[in-house]
Amino acid sequence: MDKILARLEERFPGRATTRQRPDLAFVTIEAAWLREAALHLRDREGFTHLVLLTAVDWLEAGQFQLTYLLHNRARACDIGLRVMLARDAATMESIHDLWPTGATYQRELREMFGIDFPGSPRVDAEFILEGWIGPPPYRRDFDTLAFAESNFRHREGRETRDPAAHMKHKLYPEKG
Amino acid sequence: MKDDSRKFPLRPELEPREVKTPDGQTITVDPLRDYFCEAAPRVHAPVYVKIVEDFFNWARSESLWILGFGTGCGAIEMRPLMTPRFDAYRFGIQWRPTPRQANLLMISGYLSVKTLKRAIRSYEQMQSPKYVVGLGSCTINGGMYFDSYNTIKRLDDYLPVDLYIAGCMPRPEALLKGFEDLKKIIRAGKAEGANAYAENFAQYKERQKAVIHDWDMPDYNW
Amino acid sequence: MVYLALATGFALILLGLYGAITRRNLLRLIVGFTVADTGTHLVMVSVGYLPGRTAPILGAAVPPEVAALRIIDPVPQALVLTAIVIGLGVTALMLAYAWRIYATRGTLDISRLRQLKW
Amino acid sequence: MDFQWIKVAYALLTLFIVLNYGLLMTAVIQKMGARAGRRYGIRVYQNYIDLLKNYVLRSKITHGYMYYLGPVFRLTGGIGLLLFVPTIYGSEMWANFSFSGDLILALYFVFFGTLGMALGAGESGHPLSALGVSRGLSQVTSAELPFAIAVFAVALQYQTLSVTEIVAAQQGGVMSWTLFTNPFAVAAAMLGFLGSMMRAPFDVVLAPQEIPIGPPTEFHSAYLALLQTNRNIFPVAKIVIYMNLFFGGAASWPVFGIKVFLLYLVSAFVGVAFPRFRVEQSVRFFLIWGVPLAIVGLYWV
Amino acid sequence: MVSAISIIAIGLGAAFLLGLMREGREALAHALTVLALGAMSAVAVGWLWLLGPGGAAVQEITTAGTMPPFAINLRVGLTEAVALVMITLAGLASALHMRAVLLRMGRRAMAVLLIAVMALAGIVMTRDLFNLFVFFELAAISTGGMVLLSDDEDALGAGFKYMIVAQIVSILLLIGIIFAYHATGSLNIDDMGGLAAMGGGAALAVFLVVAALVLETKPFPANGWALDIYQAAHPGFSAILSAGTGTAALIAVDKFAGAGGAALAPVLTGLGLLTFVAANLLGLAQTNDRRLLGYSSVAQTGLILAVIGQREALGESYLLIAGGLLVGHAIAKAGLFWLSGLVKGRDLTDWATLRRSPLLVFAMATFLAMLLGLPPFPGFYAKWALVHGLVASGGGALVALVLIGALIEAGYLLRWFGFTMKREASEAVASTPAELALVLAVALAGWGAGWIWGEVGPYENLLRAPALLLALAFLLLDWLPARVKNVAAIAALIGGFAASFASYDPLQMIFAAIIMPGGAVILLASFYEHGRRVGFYPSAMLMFAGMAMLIVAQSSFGFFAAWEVLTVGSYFLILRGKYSEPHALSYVLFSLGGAFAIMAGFALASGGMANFTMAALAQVPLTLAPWVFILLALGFMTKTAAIGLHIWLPGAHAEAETDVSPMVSGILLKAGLFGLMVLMLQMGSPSLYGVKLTYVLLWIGALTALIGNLIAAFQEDAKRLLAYSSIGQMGYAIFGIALMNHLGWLMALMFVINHYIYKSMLFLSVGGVAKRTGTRLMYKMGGLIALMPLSFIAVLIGIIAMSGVPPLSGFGGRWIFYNAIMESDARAPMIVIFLSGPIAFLYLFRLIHSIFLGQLKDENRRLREAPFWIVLPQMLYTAFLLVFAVVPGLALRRVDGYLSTIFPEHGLNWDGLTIRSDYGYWSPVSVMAVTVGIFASVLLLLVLLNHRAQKVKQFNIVYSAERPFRPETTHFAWNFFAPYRKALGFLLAPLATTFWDGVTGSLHGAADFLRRFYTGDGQHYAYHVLGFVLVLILIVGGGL
Repeated sequence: MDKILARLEERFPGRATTRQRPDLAFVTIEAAWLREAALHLRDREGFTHLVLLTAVDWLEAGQFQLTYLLHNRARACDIGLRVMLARDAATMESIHDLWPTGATYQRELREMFGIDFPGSPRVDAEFILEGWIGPPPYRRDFDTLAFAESNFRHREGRETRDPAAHMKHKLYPEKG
Repeated sequence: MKDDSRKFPLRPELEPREVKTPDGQTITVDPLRDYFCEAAPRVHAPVYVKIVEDFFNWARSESLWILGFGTGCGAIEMRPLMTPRFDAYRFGIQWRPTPRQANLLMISGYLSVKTLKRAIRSYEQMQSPKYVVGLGSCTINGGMYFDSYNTIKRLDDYLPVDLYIAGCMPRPEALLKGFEDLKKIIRAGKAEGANAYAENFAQYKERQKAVIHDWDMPDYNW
Repeated sequence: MVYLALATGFALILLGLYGAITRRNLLRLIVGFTVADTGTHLVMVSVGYLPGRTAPILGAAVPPEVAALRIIDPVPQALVLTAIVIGLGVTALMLAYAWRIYATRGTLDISRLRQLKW
Repeated sequence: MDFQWIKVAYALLTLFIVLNYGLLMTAVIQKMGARAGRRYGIRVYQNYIDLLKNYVLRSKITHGYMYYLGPVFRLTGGIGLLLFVPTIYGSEMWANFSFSGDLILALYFVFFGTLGMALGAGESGHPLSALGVSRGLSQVTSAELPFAIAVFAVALQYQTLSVTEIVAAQQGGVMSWTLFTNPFAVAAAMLGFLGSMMRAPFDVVLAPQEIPIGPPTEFHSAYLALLQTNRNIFPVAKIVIYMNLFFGGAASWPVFGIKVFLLYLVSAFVGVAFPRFRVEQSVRFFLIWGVPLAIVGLYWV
Repeated sequence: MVSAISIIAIGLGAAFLLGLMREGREALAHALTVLALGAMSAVAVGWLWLLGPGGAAVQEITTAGTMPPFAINLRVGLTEAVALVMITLAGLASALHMRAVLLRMGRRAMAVLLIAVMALAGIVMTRDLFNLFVFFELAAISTGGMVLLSDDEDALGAGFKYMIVAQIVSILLLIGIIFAYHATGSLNIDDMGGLAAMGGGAALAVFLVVAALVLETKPFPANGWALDIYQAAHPGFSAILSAGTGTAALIAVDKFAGAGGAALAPVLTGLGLLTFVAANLLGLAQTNDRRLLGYSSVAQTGLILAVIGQREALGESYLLIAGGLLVGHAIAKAGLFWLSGLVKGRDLTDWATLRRSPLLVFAMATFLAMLLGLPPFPGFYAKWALVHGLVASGGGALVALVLIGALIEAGYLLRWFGFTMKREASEAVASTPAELALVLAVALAGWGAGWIWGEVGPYENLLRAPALLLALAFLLLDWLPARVKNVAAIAALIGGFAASFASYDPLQMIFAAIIMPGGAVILLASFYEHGRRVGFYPSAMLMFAGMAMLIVAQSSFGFFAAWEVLTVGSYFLILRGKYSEPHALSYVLFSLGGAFAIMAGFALASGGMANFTMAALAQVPLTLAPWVFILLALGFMTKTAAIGLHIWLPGAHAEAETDVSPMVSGILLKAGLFGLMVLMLQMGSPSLYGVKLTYVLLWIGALTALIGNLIAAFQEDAKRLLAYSSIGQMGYAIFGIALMNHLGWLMALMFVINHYIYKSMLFLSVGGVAKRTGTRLMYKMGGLIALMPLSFIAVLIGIIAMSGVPPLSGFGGRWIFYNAIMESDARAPMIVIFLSGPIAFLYLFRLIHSIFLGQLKDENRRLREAPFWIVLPQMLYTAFLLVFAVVPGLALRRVDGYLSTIFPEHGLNWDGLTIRSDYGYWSPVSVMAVTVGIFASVLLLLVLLNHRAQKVKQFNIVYSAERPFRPETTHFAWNFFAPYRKALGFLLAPLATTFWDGVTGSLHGAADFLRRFYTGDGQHYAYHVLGFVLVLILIVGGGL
């Protein structure tokens, strides 16, 4: 694992590396290098399996973090490649030609985060949502409650209780 | 927040298309009209003689055939009903794999918009008299999904619900009790949801279409 | 004498045929056949020859009454004459062919005339 | 033979008895299956309620004429089969319409309902109906084979094709039943019996899990009720044939009730004990086990 | 009458005159040539007239005022006259045909042509050996000259090769002549009888002369030169070469055969047959039309050579046979060569241009039929007589060779005809009226020859058979619109039936009923066709005529002739289908193969007797009977498409036209059944090595039923499905008659009627649907029930009847079937037939489901019901089936009564409404009444409950809460019985197809390999000739 990371470091230097577990590490690299790094890992290091491709919305930093989690079956270890994208220009190179499953992940990210992957098959087709009329719902600046209130009719008289406060009130009414 | 101006074009397979017939003519096929029956649902009056209708209602209540359609987490909760411990069969309840033969639609938990479309279709494909039971608080008022952008908040807006069983989720015992109550409602002749649906068809459709933005089926799925 | 002629005739035939089937040149081939023809004629004549008799010319030397005993059989000779004439015709035709072939194809090699086969 | 109108009354009575018997018997057998699974099981009269409910359903749809007629064919097939076979041995009246034809008529009349049902299911346009029909026909044709050979063996054995005469030949004690005089033929026929009863391991046609219930997918209300009615008559009618051919027939209604019940129980027992065959597996099963048995039975005669 | 020698005189004189003419007067020269040839022909025809009908004595022509052997003499007998007529007429016709060419080439060419004809006439007439040589040389020189004058460069090579061989032949001949003369002191052939026995040089003489003469007949393998000539020369000249030179050479061999003595016969026969088989085999690999004709000529000549060899054995029919073959060959080959002159391209497929002209197609069909020896041409009589003659003299192996060779020949000739009829045609063939008239005249001459042979021979004249004449009359009517002809055809069928109605016994009656009135009902569907439908009616009526003649045939010859007629008619009929070319070919080849088996069987049975009645089959000696039975049964089973011989049927039936499929399936198949019935009626069940042959038939029937049904279940193509189903159904029928008991036959006969009805009905419905939908693939249809209700009803009734479900008439068949097998003790095949029974249900359901049920497709939404005229017969059939279902006694009872005369035991008892057998009973009326009663009650109940049902459309189905995407993806029809295929697919291994593919493949491979022997090098051909002579010496050395 160390050697793999070292070799990765050697080819794509100067990026932050996190060792989560002995068999799991995350490497943050430039978006432009992702393809080469992925190819390197896939073809040279045996990380043949794309476990997942997911995104995190760092609203405060104005960035999306893409994580390409790759798995090496022979060594039973994983490396996550992280790429930071600007939120306002969320476009990333497609990797559907490296892993066909990538296309599905990218469709999901496109729908849920609004991250574009030009060239990925059917990337603009609807994925989970049918007839969606709001902004990408997984973006943290999307107010799901407001959307729900405007889109759905609610039943009157619904109460929401904080479970902790409710239980406290129920069990220890004397404490007020 | 929501962009009401966004319109969804008809799905390609439903758009009218030009087809060349074997003898060389070109004809237009409009799938929505040619492949789907366009008739609106009818109100079916009860049998005129009350005692006969009561007898029929008794039979209906003692022969509840549930459509095997699980929507949310309740789908799991319903399985124990078949097991020796609860054994719903002894109450005349059984599960049917096709809506044509079922007369009870259990909405077992939260219902996303996408699933709602399927639930409506299944409901409409059942033959009346037919009953809807909402399971769990999600069907009542959204429950813990009150702020979800994609789950409906109250089922009776969209389908004529005869009975709600509250809980998150209700246990099988609660379900059995619910069935008993439903039977009472049916026997009392009050479970006329199908007729209500037909009577207020326009209103139901309006509400359904308000949340299902890409309506891609005929108004009534026979 | 007769047998010698006969043998020579057959030898000529074989020789001619050998030439005809081994030479590629059309002209040589025709010559081969001519030789074989000649051999044939020789054979014919020698078959019809009876030793000690005279040529079948009726006249003073051979009166018709005794002709049957004195002359050799005239028929083979007549045949040979005819055969020679016909052979000439055939040879001429073959030569004509050779000439036409040379004119159109520019070759006299028989192995080059294989356009038609199978 | 002169036709007597009273026969019609007897036929209707037979039908009534058999229908009720079938409704109750299937419920009892289902209950026994439930008890085997430690369940309480359905109520004994549940079948009546279901049937009634389906008959009085308010709304119904139709996919076309053949769809409409399919259940009619099916039920006609069931009733016809019942009435073309003498139900009670020794009784002219309970022989119903068996004067119309012999064993062969019964064998081929089975297909009347099958064909009509398949056509009706086909017209519904549902692919799974067609799939179910495909599976059903494939399986039934191979299940019929050992049965047909066994039947032929029996016919050869008794030198007659008349059901009545076959039963007559088996009178005189249990040991003169075909079951004991030609056990191989009976074994083969019983395999065919299992195959045609639509129970596990040969129930892939209805396959409640993978394809929603096969041919009757689109049938509902009175259509379904007719099919249900048939479900209660047809197996009994079929068992009557088996009973007559192999198990000495029935000389009275009580004997009839017991024999039919026991025979039905065989398929129920096998059904709860075995998992399901795929179609090609059951086809092979019948060819590998059923047919050789039947052939032995045929040469046994 | 002028002396026949004037033929030679006129030829020579005219040739001289031509030589004297000035250049530039070609038209005049041609006129002179034609005149001269005309005069020669006139003399020849005159002599033929005198010698034939006139009954004049053989004319001996002496020359030089002395008697032979001192002078040359010539002779004109009947044989010579026939040959002379052919040669001179061929010359005349070629001169006319080649007018443009001759004008261009000038008077020399015309002179050479005249010399050639003259020389050939001389060869025929002369009785002097040396004179023969001279004429041969003249013929060779003129041939060489003609070729030399050709424009074709390739012709030069061919001509030179020819000259080389001619030289060798002349050397052989000369030496032979001189030794012959030496031995006999005479040159007269008449003096040379028994020459071979004289010893010394005589043996050599005979050998050399025979070798030379035989070489002139172009024997295999020393014939490469001849093929080149055929290919390269102008077709007009090739015609002379084929019709004239071949004839002359054969006459020469025939003349000298007497000299060779008995020992020569086997050599000639062997050579001839070798040539016949080998040349035909090589013909298989040809694509050049003229070369193909060349191979065919060589083959035919070889066959005649073999006949000459068998002269003694054939006895008095020798002339009939040899003459028939010769005349047929000469006319056909000349005609074909002239036709080839009209066709631009040289590939066989280029002949498709002929198709634009029906007259030319007629001519070509005539010529091919003559070559193949189909009725009513001379070759047919000749082949029949030849096979009988050979069998009579114990030449069974020779018969086999002859028939195999003939079958191969049929293979390539009919393939060629298929190309002509079916391949892409560029433009119409450009022919002048004169050329057309010439070809037609030759074709008519062929028919005339057929008439003559019919009259002269010891058999019935087929051209006098009213049925055949009626069918041929439709050739003359072919210019009428199709509908008019259709009325005429229906009238002819009905009229024919009415006329002969009274004379049939019940067995014939059943077949006659489905052939004539049945055919008329199918023809109703033909009203749908517009235009002229050129060729349809003659073919159809030919088939019907053949069938009609078949069922009343008394003698084996009549039976066989009818069989051939119906084969030919149905072949033309099947060939009309759009893509039916290969299938029609395989049909006709199997049929001809079967016909040859039948011919051999009859010959074997009759021991070579000419007039052998069918009833006499019963008297065939026990040692022969099984073999006769096998041959005949094999022949009949090619028609019923029994397993192994079935591979022609699916394509032929499926690709045929809509109204042809029911004819060939519903009616034609019954011919084989009829044959088998007659066979068993007469012969019973012979045993071979202790095995009853009917028991073997039982197995064949059972396996056929199983495989036919099984394959049918897996077809996607509706018509192919029906076709395979026919195979299966015929298997049932064979099984039924092979049971050899009363009920088995009753079943088979019921089957004849039932199968006719429901198969015709189904083929018509499916054909109508296919017409509307433009496809035969079932999965592309679907949901047509609402659009085509009548067709649906027809198919529904049809499949209920066919599957034997009560209450329709099919059940009657099943019931009888079970009763029939109760009597039989053959249990093993029964198991197989049990297996196949339910499978029929599979394919029938698939048929109706995939077409009429399920999902309607986009493009089919506006389809209309099938055309009225196609539906009308279906409705008639439906009505008939329903009536037949209630009162099967209508036909059954008569047949039952009739069968009691054959199988007196185990019949049916007609007990009021109930039918009783020994084992069971059946009351169709009560079954119908009870079923209808129950059905009506249940339906009433349902209507009462569900009368307000909402009619929904095709996508209103439960679809796991989704909706269907497109009808194409929702219609479950393709590979409908996938699990069944998984379980039983191993039974479908195409063993028969592989086997027959292997046979044809290896034949083609052998042909392609063998023909490389003809390298094209003249010297190699010279080796071949010399080698041939050497081998001949080695062979004869033992014999002489």
